[in-house]
Amino acid sequence: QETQLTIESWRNDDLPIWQEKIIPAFEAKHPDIKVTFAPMAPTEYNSAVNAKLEAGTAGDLITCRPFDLSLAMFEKGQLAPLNDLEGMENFSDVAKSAWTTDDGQTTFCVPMASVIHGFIYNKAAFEEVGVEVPKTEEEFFAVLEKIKEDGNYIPMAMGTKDQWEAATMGYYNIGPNYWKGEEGRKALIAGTQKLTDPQWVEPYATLAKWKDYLGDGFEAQTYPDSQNLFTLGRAAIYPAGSWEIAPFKSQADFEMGAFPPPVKAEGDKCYISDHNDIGIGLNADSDNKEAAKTFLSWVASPEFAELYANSAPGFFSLNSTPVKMEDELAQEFVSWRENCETTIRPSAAIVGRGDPNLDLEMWRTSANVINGTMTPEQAGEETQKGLDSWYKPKQ
Amino acid sequence: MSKARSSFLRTGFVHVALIAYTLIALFPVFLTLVNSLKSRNAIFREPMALPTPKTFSLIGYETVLSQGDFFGYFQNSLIVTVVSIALVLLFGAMAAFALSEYRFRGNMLLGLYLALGIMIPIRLGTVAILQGMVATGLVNTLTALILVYTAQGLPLAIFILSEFMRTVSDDLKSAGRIDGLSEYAIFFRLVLPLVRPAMATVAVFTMIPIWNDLWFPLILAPGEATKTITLGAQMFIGQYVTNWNAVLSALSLAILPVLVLYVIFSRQLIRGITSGAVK
Amino acid sequence: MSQSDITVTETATPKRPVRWHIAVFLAPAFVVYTAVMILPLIETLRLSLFNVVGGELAFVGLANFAQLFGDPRLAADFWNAFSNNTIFFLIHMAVQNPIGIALAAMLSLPGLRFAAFYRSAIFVPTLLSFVIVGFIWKLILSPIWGIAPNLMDLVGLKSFFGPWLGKPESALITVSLISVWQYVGIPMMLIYAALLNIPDEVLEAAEIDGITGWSQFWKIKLPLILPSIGIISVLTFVGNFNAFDLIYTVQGALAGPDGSTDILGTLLYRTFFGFQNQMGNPPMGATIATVMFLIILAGVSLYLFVIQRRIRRYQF
Amino acid sequence: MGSLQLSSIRKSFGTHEVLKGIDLEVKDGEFVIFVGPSGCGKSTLLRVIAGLEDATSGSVRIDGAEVVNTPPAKRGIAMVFQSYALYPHLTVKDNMGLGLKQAGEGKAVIEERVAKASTMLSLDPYLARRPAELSGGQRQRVAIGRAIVREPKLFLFDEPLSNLDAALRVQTRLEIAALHRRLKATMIYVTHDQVEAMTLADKIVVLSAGAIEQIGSPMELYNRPANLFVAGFIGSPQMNFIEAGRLNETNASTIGIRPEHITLSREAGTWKGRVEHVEHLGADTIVYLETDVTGLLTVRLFGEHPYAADDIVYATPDAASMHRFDAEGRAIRA
Amino acid sequence: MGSLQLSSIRKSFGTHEVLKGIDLEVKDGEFVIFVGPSGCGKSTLLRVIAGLEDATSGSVRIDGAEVVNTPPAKRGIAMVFQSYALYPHLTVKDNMGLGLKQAGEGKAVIEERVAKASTMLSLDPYLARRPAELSGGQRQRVAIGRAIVREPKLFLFDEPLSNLDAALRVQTRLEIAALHRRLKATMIYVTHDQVEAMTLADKIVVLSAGAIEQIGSPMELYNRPANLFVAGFIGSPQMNFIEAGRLNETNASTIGIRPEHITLSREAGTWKGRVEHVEHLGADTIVYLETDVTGLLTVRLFGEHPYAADDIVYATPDAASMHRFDAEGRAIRA
Ligand SMILES: Nc1ncnc2c1ncn2[C@@H]1O[C@H](COP(=O)(O)OP(=O)(O)OP(=O)(O)O)[C@@H](O)[C@H]1O
Ligand SMILES: Nc1ncnc2c1ncn2[C@@H]1O[C@H](COP(=O)(O)OP(=O)(O)OP(=O)(O)O)[C@@H](O)[C@H]1O
Ligand SMILES: [Mg+2]
Ligand SMILES: [Mg+2]
Repeated sequence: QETQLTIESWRNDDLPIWQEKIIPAFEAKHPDIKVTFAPMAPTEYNSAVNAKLEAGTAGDLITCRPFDLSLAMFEKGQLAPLNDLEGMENFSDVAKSAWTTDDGQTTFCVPMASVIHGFIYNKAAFEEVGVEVPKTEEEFFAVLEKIKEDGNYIPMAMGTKDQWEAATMGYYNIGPNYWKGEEGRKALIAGTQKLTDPQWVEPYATLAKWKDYLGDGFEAQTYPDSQNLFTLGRAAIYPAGSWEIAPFKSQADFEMGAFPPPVKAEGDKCYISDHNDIGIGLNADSDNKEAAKTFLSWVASPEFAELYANSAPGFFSLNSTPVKMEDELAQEFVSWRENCETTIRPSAAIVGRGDPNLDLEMWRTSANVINGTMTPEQAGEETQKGLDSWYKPKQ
Repeated sequence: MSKARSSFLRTGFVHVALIAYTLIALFPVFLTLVNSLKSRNAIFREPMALPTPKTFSLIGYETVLSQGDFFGYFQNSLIVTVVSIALVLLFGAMAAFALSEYRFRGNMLLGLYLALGIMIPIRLGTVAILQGMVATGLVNTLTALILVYTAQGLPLAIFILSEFMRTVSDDLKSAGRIDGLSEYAIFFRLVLPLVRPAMATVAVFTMIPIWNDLWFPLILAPGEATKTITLGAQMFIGQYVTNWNAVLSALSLAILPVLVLYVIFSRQLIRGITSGAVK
Repeated sequence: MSQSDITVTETATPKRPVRWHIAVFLAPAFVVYTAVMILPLIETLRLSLFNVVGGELAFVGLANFAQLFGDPRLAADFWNAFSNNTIFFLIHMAVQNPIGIALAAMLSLPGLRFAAFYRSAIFVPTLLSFVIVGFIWKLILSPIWGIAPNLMDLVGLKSFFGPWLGKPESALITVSLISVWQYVGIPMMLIYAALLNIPDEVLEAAEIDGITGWSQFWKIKLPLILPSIGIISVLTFVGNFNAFDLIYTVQGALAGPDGSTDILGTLLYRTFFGFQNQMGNPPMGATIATVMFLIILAGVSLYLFVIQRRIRRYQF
Repeated sequence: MGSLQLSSIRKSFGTHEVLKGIDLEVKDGEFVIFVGPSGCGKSTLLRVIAGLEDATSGSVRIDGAEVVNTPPAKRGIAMVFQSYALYPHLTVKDNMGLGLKQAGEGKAVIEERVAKASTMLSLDPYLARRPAELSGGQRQRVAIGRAIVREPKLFLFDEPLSNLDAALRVQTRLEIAALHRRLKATMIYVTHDQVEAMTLADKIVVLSAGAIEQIGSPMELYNRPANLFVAGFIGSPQMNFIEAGRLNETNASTIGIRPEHITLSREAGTWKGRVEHVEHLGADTIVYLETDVTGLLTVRLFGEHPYAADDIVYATPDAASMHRFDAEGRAIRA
Repeated sequence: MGSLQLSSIRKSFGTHEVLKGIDLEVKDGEFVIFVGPSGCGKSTLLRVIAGLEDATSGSVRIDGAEVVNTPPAKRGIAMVFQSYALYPHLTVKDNMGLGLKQAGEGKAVIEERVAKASTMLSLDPYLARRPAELSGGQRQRVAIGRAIVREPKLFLFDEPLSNLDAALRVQTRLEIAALHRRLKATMIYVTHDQVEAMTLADKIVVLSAGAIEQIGSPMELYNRPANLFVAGFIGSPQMNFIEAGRLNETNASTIGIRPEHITLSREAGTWKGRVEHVEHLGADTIVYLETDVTGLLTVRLFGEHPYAADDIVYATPDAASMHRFDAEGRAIRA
C-alpha cells in the first residue's frame, strides 16, 4: 500500500531539485512511499504553515526555520520530538542546536543545511583594476577605494532598501570578527556583554564606511538589484551568503572568487558566520508518522547530505560525515571552516525570541547606519534598549 | 449626439489628457509584457527596449508552461472567480435591494452590520475559517474558496449597490407594483436591469482581489487539483533568487483572463439605460 | 397636524402583514456573510481580550489594550503607523479621487471616441496583482536600472531624481502614489457608472441653458453623483486603513526605511502573523486589529449616520 | 367588483397638507373624472387609492374592504402615470406585456391582448422600440396600453391623453369609453381637458386645494355650479363674473354669465362696449370687450365673425342663463 | 436676430427616416406653431434646431449663419422640453436661475427675473422645492419658467401647456403671447391644442410623417386646407369627409364639411338621419348621426340641444363652406 507524504517548504526555488533528484532517489528506495514537495513563497511560509498546523491541514513534513520559530511550533505540540529518530546520531550538537530545546534535551527537526557568509568578487574586475584579495580591513577599504577611483565598477553591490541585506550581508557577515564569534554571542545571552559595548558597535562603524562604495541610490536598491548588479558584471564585490553560489554560477559570465570577512589586523583570528538555516521536522498530527520517519531518517543519511549539497551548492550539509562537493566556490566557502571559528547569527537564538525582535531591530539599525540616518552608537543603544525591554539574562 | 455639442478644442484637450494618463497607466504594464519576452540579461541591461531577435526569448513562458498544469490552474481560477462573482452579485444585489427599498426596523443597523466586513481584513479569520472548512470537509475544494470569496465580496457589493438602487425611480417601481409584479419580480425584472452599470462595477471590483488572491488558495486549497493561477505563478517567486523571466511570463499570462473578464463586464456600462422612463 | 392624526398613523402601521420578502432578500447574503466572515472574525477579535499567561490562553480583559497604548515601544509603533496611515489616506483623497473623478468625467463625455479603450487601459493597473505592481515599480524607480532617471532625463529633470523608495522622507509619498496609480481605476469606475446614470435629457437641458463643459460638471453632474463620491471617500478610507499588500510587496513587511512606510495593515500583519524570526503574537495582533476596526467603524458610522443621511439622492 | 369608498382621506408632505379630508363614493362601473387646478392633489389622491402613498389618515375601501394593508399589486387596479413611468429597459411590447406575464397568462393571451391594445393605440410600428426611442405621445400611449391590457376592475388614469394630437385624442377617448362599457370597469380619470371631462364622465369631482368643491354629472356642473370656483373652473373660456352691484342686483354678490350665453350686435343691446381683442378659432370666435357696466367681458360666438379690435358693439346676456352667487361664493338657487 | 432657415433637413434614426426634407423659413419675431400627429417628428425637428441632434443632412441657419457647428449654448435659444428635463438637484428657483447665473448675470437681475417668471406662472409657493416634490403641472411650469427667464431671441416650446388646467392654460398662453410681443423674440411652439394653435400662431406648420403638409396662417389652414390631411387635422371635431359620388359631385373625389357648418332640424333638411350619439359639452353639443347619403356625420351645435340617440333629424350643410378634394387628396380651389 502506498503512503502519501507532503512536505511544506519555503524553498520554492528548490522545487526542480526535489522533483528531479531528491524525491526520485528516495522513492527508488521506498517505492511504497510517494512524496510531494509543496513549496510556497518564503514571505507567506510562516503564517501559512502556522494556520494550517492550527487547523490540522498541514503536510506531514514541515521544513524548519532555525531556532525560535520552530521551537515555538514544538512547544505548541505541532512538531514531534525526533530524539530517537534513526540517523539523528549523524549530527553534532552544534548542528542540532538550531532545532533543540533550550535545555538541550529534545531535538525536533533534522538539520539539513547551513549557510556561510563572506564576500564574492569578480575576478576579472580585480585583475582589471589591479587589486588583490584583501586580508585585513585596511586592505579591504583600500581595494574599495581603488575600484572606486578606477570608476569602471561599482565597488560593492549592496542596497539597504530591503533592510535584511544590510544586517545579514553586512553586520552578521563582518561582525563575528569583532565580537569574537561564539564568545560574544554567548556573552550577550548571558548578559555579560551589551550591544553598546565597543565590539558590538564597531561593526556598525565599519558598515557606515561602506556607504561611499555602494552604488548610486543604494537606499532604494533591492536585493535582486544587488544580485543583478553583480552578476551582470557591474559591481566588483558582493557581500554574500553562500546560498548565492548556485544562482550566481548560472547567471554570471565571469569568474568569481570568494574571501572571508577581513580581520582587523594581519594574523588576527578570524571568525565566520556559519548559520544553521534549514531543517525538516515531523508534523505531530501526521497520519503517516511511520512513513514520515522513514523519510526523515533518509534525510539524516549521508546519501541525502551529498545529494543535497551538490544539488544546492551553498547550502552546506550539517551532517558529520564529510561531504564531497564539486563546486569550487562552495569549496572555497567551506574551506574557511578550517582556519576560522564558526558562529551563528547573534540574534538567532534566545535573545531573538522576544518582542521587539532583535533580528529585525538589527536589520533596521544596520540599514539606518549605512544610510547615515543613525550613528553606530545610536544603533547600539537602540538595539540594547529593545533587548532590555524584555530580556532578563539568567543570573 | 450632435457635433455641435462637442467643441474641437475641448475634445482635443480631453484626448490629450486621456492619452497622457493612458500612457502612465500602461507604461509599467508594457514593461512587464515586453520584458517577459526577453532574455534575462536583456531584462536588466535594457529594461525599456523592445525584444530584438537577439534578446527575444520565450524562456519564461516555457518555464511557466512546463511547471505544473497551468491550464488546470487557469480553469480553477476561472471557476472560482466566475462563481464567486455570480454569487456576490446575486446575494449582494438582493440584500442591497432590501436595504435600500424597504423601511423596516433595524434597517440602518443591518446595513452597518453588513458593512463590517469591509472594515476587518478577512485574513485575520483564517484559522477559524480553515477550521470551519476542515469541519465541513471542504478543505482543498474550490467550494471553500468560493464561499470565502463570496463572503468577502458581499459587504462591498451591498454597500455600492444599495447606493445605486436608491436612484431607481420610485414611479417605476410603483408602476411595477400596480402591474401586479411581486417584490421579487420588481427586483429581478426592473431594478436589476436598471443598475447594470453598477453591477458591472461591482463585478469588476469583486473580481480583482479574487483573481489575484494568494492567501486563501494557499491555505484552503493548495492541492494540485485546486491550485489557482496566482498560486501557480507564485511558485516562481523564490526566497533569495527570483526567476523574473518566469514571474513576468506567469503574471503576463494571468493578466489576460482578468482583462477579458473586465472587458466583458464593462460592456454593461451603458449610457442612458434609464432614459425615457419618466418625465 | 393634529394629535389625532398621529395616533391614527401609529395604529394603522402595525397591522401591516409580515413582509417575508425582505427576509428572503436578506437571508442568503446574511447567512454566507455571517458564517464565513463574521463568526471567524469575531473568533479572532475575541483574542484581543486574551493573552498567553503561563503557556495557557487566559482572559485578561483590556490588558492588551493597556499594553498597546501603555508600552512606549508598542505605542510608538502604533502611532507611527497611524500617522503614516493618515498621510497615506490623505494622499489618496487628494490625488487618487480627484484624478479618478476627472478621468470618469472625461470618459463619460458623450460621443467621445475611443472611450472604451481609454477606460480599459486606465483600468488595467487595478487589475494587476500586487506582486507585479510591486515588482514593476521597484524596477522603474530603481536607480540601478535607470528607467525613471532616463525618462526624467528626457524632460530635463534628471537632477530631481532620487532613490525615493529608500529615503524616509520620500518613501511614504512614493508608495502612496504607486497605490494611487494602481487604484485610480476604482473611483473612476464608480463615478463613471454614476455618471452614466444621469439621464440624457437633463444634460441636454443644461446644454441649452448654456451650462457646458466644466460648469456642467460642477453644477449638474457633480451634485448628482455626490452620493457616489461619498462612497468612494468611505471606500478609500476603509481601503487605506486596511491597506497592506502594496506596502508589503514594495517595501516589505518591515515597511522601511526605518518604519517610514509602516501603516496599520503592515503593523498588524507583522504582529499577528509574525515575520521572519519574529513570532506572531495573535492576541496583540487581534488587539491592533480591534483598534483598527474601531477606527474604521467610527469613520464608516460617521458616513452612514451623518454624511449619507445628508447627501441628497435623486431618482432618475 | 370595483366600487370605491374614500373617507376623510388626509395626506401631508411634511407640514404641507395636500389632501384635506376627501370623502368620495364611487359605484361599481362608474366613470369618475377628477378635475382641478394644477397642484390641487389629484395625482396624490390617485396614488393614495392605488396604495402607492400612505394616507396620513382616513380609509380607502375597495369593494367594501379596507385596503390600507393591501399592497398595490393586490388591489386589482391599473394605472396610467402622469409621468408615464415606463420601463426604460423593455420594449414597448414588453412594457405592455409584463404585467400579464407576471400574472401567469399564457403566451398566446399576452400576444393577443398586447396586439389588440397596440393596434387600438396605433403603436404597431413601435412594438420593438424602447421608450427612449419614442416620441412623447407614443410614450403616453404605451403607458395607456400597459394599463388596459390587464383589464382590471378599477382603472386610474392620470391625464392620459395630454400629449396626444386632437384626432388621436378623440379616437383614444372613444376607445376608453368603449373599454369602460365592455369591461364594466370602474374608472377614475384625471384630466384638464374640458371636452374629455364632459364627454366621458358619469360624475365629475371638482377638487381645489385638496378639498372637494362639488361632485356631479357634467351637465349639472355646467348648469348648476355650486360655487364660484366650480363655475369658473368648468367651461372654457371661463364664465364672466360681474359684481352684482353693477347690475343693480341686490340679492346676490356676484353674477356669472358664460361667454356662450352672451350675444353681440353692432346695433343694440344691453351693454355697450369696445372690442379689445378677437380670437378666431375657426369654428368659434372669442371676443373680448370692455363695457362700462361689466368691465372686461368674454363672449364666445359660433362660427366666424368679422369683429375687430376697437369696434363698438352691444352685448346682450341671456338672462335665463345667469348664475347668482352670494358673498361666500355659494350659488344661490332660485 | 432670431430668424431661422431650415433647408432640406433630413434625419434618420438608423434606417427609420423621421424627417424627410424639411424646408422652412421663420422670420425674426414670428410665432410659428408646429402641429402634427403624435410621432410625426415635431420634437425631433426642435431638437435639430436646438443642436441637440445632428440632422442627417440639410442646413440650419439662424440669422443667416449656418449653425451646424455651433453648440446649443451659443445658438441663443431657450427650450422647454416635452419631458421637462428639470435639474433634479436644484430648487425651483435655482432651476430657473441657473442659466442666468451661468451667463454671468448679476444677482439682482436673476432674483428679479426669476421672481417675475414665478409670479407669472403661479410658482411662488414652490420656489424652495425640488422637482420631485412638485405636481406634473408645476413641473411643467418650472420648465417654462426656466426657458423664459433667459429671454433669448429664439424660443422652442415643446407642448409647454399640456399638463395645465384650462384656466392656467389660458393665462399662461396669454403670458407667452405677451412675452412674444415684449421681447419680439421668435417662437417655435409645438402643441396639440387647437385653441393654442389658432390663437397664438402667426403661422402654423402642419407636419405629417416627417414632411410639411401646409404652412399658413391659422385661418388660412381652417378655411383653405391644402389637402385632406390638413383639413382633417385642423378643427375639432374633425371635418366630415363624404365620397363625392354619393353627393353626385363629379368634379371632385371627396367632399369635406366641417361639423360646425351643418345645421340640424327635426322637420326638414338636406339629409335625413338617425342620431347615434350625443355629447353635451355645455357650450356645445356634438351630435353624431347616421344618414343614408353620407354615412356617419358629426354635427357641432352651439349651446345645449335636447337631441337624444335614435331621434330622427335632418341635416343641412352650408354649401358655401364645403371643401372639395381630388383623388390625390389635394384641395380643389374654385
Ligand atoms: N432615439 C430614437 N430612436 C429611434 N426613433 C426615434 C428616436 N427618437 C424619436 N424616434 C422616433 O421618431 C419619430 C418622431 O419623434 P418625435 O419625438 O419627433 O415625435 P413628435 O412629433 O414630437 O411626437 P409627439 O407629439 O408624440 O411628441 C417617432 O416615431 C419616434 O418614435
Ligand atoms: N413629495 C412631495 N413633497 C412635497 N410636496 C409634494 C410632493 N408631491 C406633491 N407635492 C405637492 O402636493 C400638491 C399636490 O400634488 P399633486 O401631484 O397631487 O397635484 P395634481 O393635482 O396632480 O397637479 P397637476 O395637475 O399639476 O398634476 C402639489 O402642490 C405638490 O407641490
Ligand atoms: Mg398630477
Ligand atoms: Mg414630441
